[in-house]
Amino acid sequence: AEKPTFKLGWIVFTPWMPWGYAQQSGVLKKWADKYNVNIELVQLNDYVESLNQYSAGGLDGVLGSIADVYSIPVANGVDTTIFPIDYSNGADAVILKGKDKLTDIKGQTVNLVEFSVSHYLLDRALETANLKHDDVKRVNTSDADFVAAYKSPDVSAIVAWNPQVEQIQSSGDAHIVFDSAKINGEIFESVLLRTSKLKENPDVAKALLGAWYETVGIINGTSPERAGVIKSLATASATDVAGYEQQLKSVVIFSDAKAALAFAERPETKDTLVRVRDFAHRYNLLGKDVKDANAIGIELPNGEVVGDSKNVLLRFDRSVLELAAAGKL
Amino acid sequence: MARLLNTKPSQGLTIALGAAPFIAVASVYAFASAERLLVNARDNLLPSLTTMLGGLQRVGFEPDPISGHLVIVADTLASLERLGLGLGIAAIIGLCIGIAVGLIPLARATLAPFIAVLSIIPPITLLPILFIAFGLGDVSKIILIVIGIAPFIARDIAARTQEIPKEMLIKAQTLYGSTWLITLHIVLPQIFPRLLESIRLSLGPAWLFVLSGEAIAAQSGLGYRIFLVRRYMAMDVIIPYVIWIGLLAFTLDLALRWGAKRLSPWSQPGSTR
Amino acid sequence: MARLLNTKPSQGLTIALGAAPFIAVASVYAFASAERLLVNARDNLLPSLTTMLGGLQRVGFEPDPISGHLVIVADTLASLERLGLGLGIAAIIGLCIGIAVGLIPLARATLAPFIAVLSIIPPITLLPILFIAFGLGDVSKIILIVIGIAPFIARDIAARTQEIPKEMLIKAQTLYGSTWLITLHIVLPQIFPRLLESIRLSLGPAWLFVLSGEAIAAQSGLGYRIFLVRRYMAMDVIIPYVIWIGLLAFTLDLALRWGAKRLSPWSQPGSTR
Amino acid sequence: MSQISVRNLNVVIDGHPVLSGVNLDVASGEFCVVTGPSGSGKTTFIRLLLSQLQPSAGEITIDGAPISPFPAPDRGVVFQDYSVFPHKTALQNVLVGPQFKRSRFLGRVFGEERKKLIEEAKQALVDVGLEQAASKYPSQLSGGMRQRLAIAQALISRPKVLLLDEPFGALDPETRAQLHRVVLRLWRESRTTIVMVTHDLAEAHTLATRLVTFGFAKGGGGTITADGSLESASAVVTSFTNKRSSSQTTRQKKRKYR
Amino acid sequence: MSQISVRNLNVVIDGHPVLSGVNLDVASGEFCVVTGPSGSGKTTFIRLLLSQLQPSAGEITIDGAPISPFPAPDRGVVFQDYSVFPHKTALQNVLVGPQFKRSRFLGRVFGEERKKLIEEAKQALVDVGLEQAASKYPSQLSGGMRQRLAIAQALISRPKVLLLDEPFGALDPETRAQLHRVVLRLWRESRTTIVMVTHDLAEAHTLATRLVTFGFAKGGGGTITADGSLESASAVVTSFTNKRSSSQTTRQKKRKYR
Ligand SMILES: Nc1ncnc2c1ncn2[C@@H]1O[C@H](COP(=O)(O)OP(=O)(O)OP(=O)(O)O)[C@@H](O)[C@H]1O
Ligand SMILES: Nc1ncnc2c1ncn2[C@@H]1O[C@H](COP(=O)(O)OP(=O)(O)OP(=O)(O)O)[C@@H](O)[C@H]1O
Ligand SMILES: [Mg+2]
Ligand SMILES: [Mg+2]
Repeated sequence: AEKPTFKLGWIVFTPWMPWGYAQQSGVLKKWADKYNVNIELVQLNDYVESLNQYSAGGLDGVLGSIADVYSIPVANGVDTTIFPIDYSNGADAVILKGKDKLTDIKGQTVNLVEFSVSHYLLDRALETANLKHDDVKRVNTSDADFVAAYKSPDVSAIVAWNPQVEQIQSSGDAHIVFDSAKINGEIFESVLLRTSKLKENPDVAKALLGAWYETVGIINGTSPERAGVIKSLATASATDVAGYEQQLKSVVIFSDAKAALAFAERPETKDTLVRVRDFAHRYNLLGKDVKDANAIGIELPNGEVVGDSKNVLLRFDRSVLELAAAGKL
Repeated sequence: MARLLNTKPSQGLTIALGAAPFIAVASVYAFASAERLLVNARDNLLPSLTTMLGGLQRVGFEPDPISGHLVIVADTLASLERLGLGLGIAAIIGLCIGIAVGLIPLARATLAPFIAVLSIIPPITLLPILFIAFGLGDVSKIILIVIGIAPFIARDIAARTQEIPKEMLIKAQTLYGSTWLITLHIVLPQIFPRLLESIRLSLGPAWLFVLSGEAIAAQSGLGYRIFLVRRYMAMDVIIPYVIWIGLLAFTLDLALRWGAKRLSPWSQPGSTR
Repeated sequence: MARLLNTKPSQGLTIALGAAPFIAVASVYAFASAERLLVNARDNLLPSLTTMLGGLQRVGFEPDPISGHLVIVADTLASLERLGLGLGIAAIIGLCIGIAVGLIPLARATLAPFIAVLSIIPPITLLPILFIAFGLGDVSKIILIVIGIAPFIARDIAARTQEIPKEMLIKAQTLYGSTWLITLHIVLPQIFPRLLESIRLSLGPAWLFVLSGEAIAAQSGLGYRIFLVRRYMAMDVIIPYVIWIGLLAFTLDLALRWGAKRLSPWSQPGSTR
Repeated sequence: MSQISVRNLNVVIDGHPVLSGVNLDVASGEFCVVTGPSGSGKTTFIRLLLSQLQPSAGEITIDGAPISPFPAPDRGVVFQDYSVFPHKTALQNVLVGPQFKRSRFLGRVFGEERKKLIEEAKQALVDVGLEQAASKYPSQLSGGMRQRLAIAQALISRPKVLLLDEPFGALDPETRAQLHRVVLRLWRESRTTIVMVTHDLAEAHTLATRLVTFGFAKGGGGTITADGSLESASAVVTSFTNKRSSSQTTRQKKRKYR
Repeated sequence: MSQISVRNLNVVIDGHPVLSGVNLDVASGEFCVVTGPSGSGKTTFIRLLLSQLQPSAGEITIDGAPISPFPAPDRGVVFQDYSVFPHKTALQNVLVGPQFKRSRFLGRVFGEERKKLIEEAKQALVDVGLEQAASKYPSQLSGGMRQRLAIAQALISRPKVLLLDEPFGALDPETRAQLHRVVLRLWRESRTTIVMVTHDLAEAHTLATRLVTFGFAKGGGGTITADGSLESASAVVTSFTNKRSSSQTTRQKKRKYR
């Protein structure tokens, strides 16, 4: 029979660089052949557009952070299955210029990508400091221009992610007053697959995860080939080895399926999903006609459903992860 | 055996034919939209007309709960202010430099090559420098428009100024004309209608620059809204906004055309066919 | 008491004056850069010349470890291919539609209003739809250029076609000319040089569209690189890239000018001053 | 060389009568010169003969058959301006008609046929004294040479009727005189029926076998007010010469000020 | 009304001699007509008198003083084309000189002074028969009216010398004749020294008190080959009339084909 073709979109982002390597090194092809599928990796340059393209049907899978997964494809009615692959552990940060306490943010104008994970992080930061969400003004700012924006005299507060955070930090007067390490695991990233596609051909997930863990094994391990891999990932992210290593420290990439499964099954994951759902609801990201935060259902790894169980659009998948964890891929 | 070249449609047919492509596009859209919505009722890429009316209702008729303004009105005013200021400044700079380059050989030698190069460099790529030099506010956005448009206007005006017959400038000098008086009374009034024409031609790029500037950092504006709602792919807002921008651009275009005609009554000879 | 209007610089002075603004910009840059680097040696907004040479070295002379290509060469080829295809298709479409609209009343009635509207809508705002309709590959990027440029070319060509004196078309008809033969032998050859001119005028927007398309989805290209390294504000790569784009655009401009002149030997009368 | 019949021609444009009740019969091989004050509809009359314009009422026949409703090769034409194609050399200009006639798709013939056509075209250039200018573009020719080329180009397609609307209006007197000789010779050789508009009475006298004068009808609009002898026309022409001269030049100069 | 002296004028452009050894004295109040074949440097000569061009060698003085190195109000001019400002009405066109003279910064005077100037300007329009056209734009005037306006505009600034380069070259014979009468009257009234270039021998006969003919020098370049009596000139002029007519019209027509 004809090999099914599967398109996975990705963008240049520290923890996701191994996908590019997996493709170039042939690892991806090896796994795809093993499961008799074609996997086409499509590189985009714009994160939002990659999720939009996934939502609109141009891509079968994509990489995304949970808040965006909920507010873009899920909100657009695309039934999505996710496989967590990493979480931000300091890669996202709230930065103040010249001030070093989080409470100093009150009354400031904050530059950030509105309605993104950064926005979510900002809201979480405000909550921990007992501030209201509208104690700050927000200016929508393109992520490509965070660094330049920060250097401009009229910017005093910014919420950004790596590698921009590091660039900003090098300016001297920047203080990280809150970062993703303080909300352990709430900003986690996953491979998103269209549930319908996955049902059609579960082997796709096996091939993807097989390739992923093989590549990540090198990066998280100590083998001699690691140096070469890191060098090529650094080049592809337009930085040098030291820079890329530094960036890697701010994220946690799950080395194997066991870790991913354990992460998905933590009780905190449910809290995170509820928070993400409320965040989307707070800013009307689900569209005007969705009055109820529970309109969309989220199925947790253990089968429990948060929200409307008749309209489940976001789900975890245990089976493939379990196979992988058992080393049976 | 009518010949295509000579077959002129009647007035009614002209209107019908003119409407046809619009109707065709609308039909293709309606069809594609219905198709997609059948598959996924929540799909937002090609919203139905009803959904778009809803989107328009939200941004155009319900005041924003926080600011109390109508979103589309506030956005339009913000964008038009940037566009107006940017185009205005670009026009003034372009006019001054263009006339100088076209009229004064020394200015031409000095500025012509520089403007030629400047007009070629895509200004978007220099945005970081603009931000740091002029801040993230409206100033940068306006300067983006100015840098993008002024070289074009200057070149166009310079070319037109050079088209003024030498004889006319000589004659003016024999009538006590100094460089200044000639600029003021002979060149400026003849060039002015062309300036409007030149602005008209740069409206397209100017809108592009407004939208690009607003996409990068802003709190309001048509570009801001489009790029913001793009986060949740709200094409039900984006498509009405795009149509609205088209309408605005069309109106500006008409106004400038009309202005250029009004400003040069002398260039329309009586009634030649 | 020399009059500015009449003072012509010598050839040497012309060169010196022409170079002056470039030298001025370079000096201001060097000064500002030194200033900033004094305050913060790691600042990369205005890198020193050495740093830029380093950046250029990295992209221009060290092959990419993975692909083995020189980065800047690969980027340039990718962008030029998109630009060339986009402009080429836009030119063909613009030429065909433009001649039809200019020559055939029925085509004019049908298409003129539609093209006028189309030329006004900023195509960037429709990118998501383009990507869905034509995929994330080069096709979308090329279509972005086509949609952005073709209406302009079509309108320009239509206007020029209508400028062909009626007498000439009548005369051709009295010489056995059909609509087709007139298009082929009378209109096309007279319009063709104008097509190159028209392409030349749309080079600026075309580059903008190439860069915008690449900024959103690409794996190579000048725009891709600029937006990729913009996260690090690696101006040591961006500035050489911008200068390089400027040079490319300048060369294309010259080539098109030359081509337009070559193609119409008949439009240059002997030796008028 | 054919007979033209014009019956009860009326033209109304935008509600204004432009021509009223024009009747004319031109015998085969006649050199019919049309003259009259500015605005009396001479150009409109030529346009009707060309089918560039459709009459509001009336009929035009050539050799008894109504003319086709669009410009066709049976009626050649030379205008004051723009009668030759600027992007073609003199020889190519003359070749347009013969090639279009023979090759309806490519507009170009090859091989032996081409050689024969080029011979013919060269002869046509010799006939108007342009043998030296065969490979020159119109922009490299003088005004007089350009009009001679336009005539050669029209005549090589052997039209039944040749229509000329102020063909020499932009030329100086010496060049005109030279062209009159050329036209007369060509007309005598080809015996084509010619209808020519001019404001120049001397020109009319030199060329015409028949002189038709346009004037204004009672109800408005131009019509034929004198026909036949050269003498009867001259009185009319002199009377309007003064009036027209200024409006005539206005029209010529407007182009530059556009 | 002033005396012009031209001494040993030489002009070399791009290494080619254009004028060689031109010597001429024009008495005050003279109507000096310059004629000669195309390319003999008549226009170049006018340009030199205007200071639009600097001579390679030689000197031009007016009333004994060297002329200023750029066009100045002591030398008025009327060209064949583009001598009036298209964006100003006839009256405004005539007002340009007086207003520029009095208001060096604004180029516009107000109040009583303005009223006086307008009176003067209206009189100037009456003098050339344009009183009806005061508020018309040049594009609404005929070619002849436009040239009359240009003359009024030049004369109101009372130049010492009036330079005319084929001012009536684009007009038809009747309009020309009419303008000759106007020019002669104005010249008699103002007694301005006039230097005028023309190709039309009849025109030269009608107007000139002095006829200067340009021809070609041995070493190349134009120079004065005949001077003085009207009779001596006519032989020369007739001999080149035929030659020039074609190149002359070529130049006129080129504009349209550009
Ligand atoms: N397309 C048109 N629309 C409106 N009026 C027209 C049109 N064509 C001709 N006319 C009018 O018809 C009248 C006759 O014009 P036409 O050009 O035929 O005169 P003519 O005799 O050729 O004059 P001339 O000697 O100036 O060439 C004029 O009053 C003109 O204004
Ligand atoms: N700027 C210039 N550059 C080069 N050659 C020039 C220039 N101006 C004039 N010439 C040459 O000088 C010669 C004289 O030209 P000029 O226009 O003065 O002649 P003219 O007597 O006015 O001719 P015409 O009767 O055609 O007006 C010509 O051969 C012309 O080509
Ligand atoms: Mg006519
Ligand atoms: Mg001359």
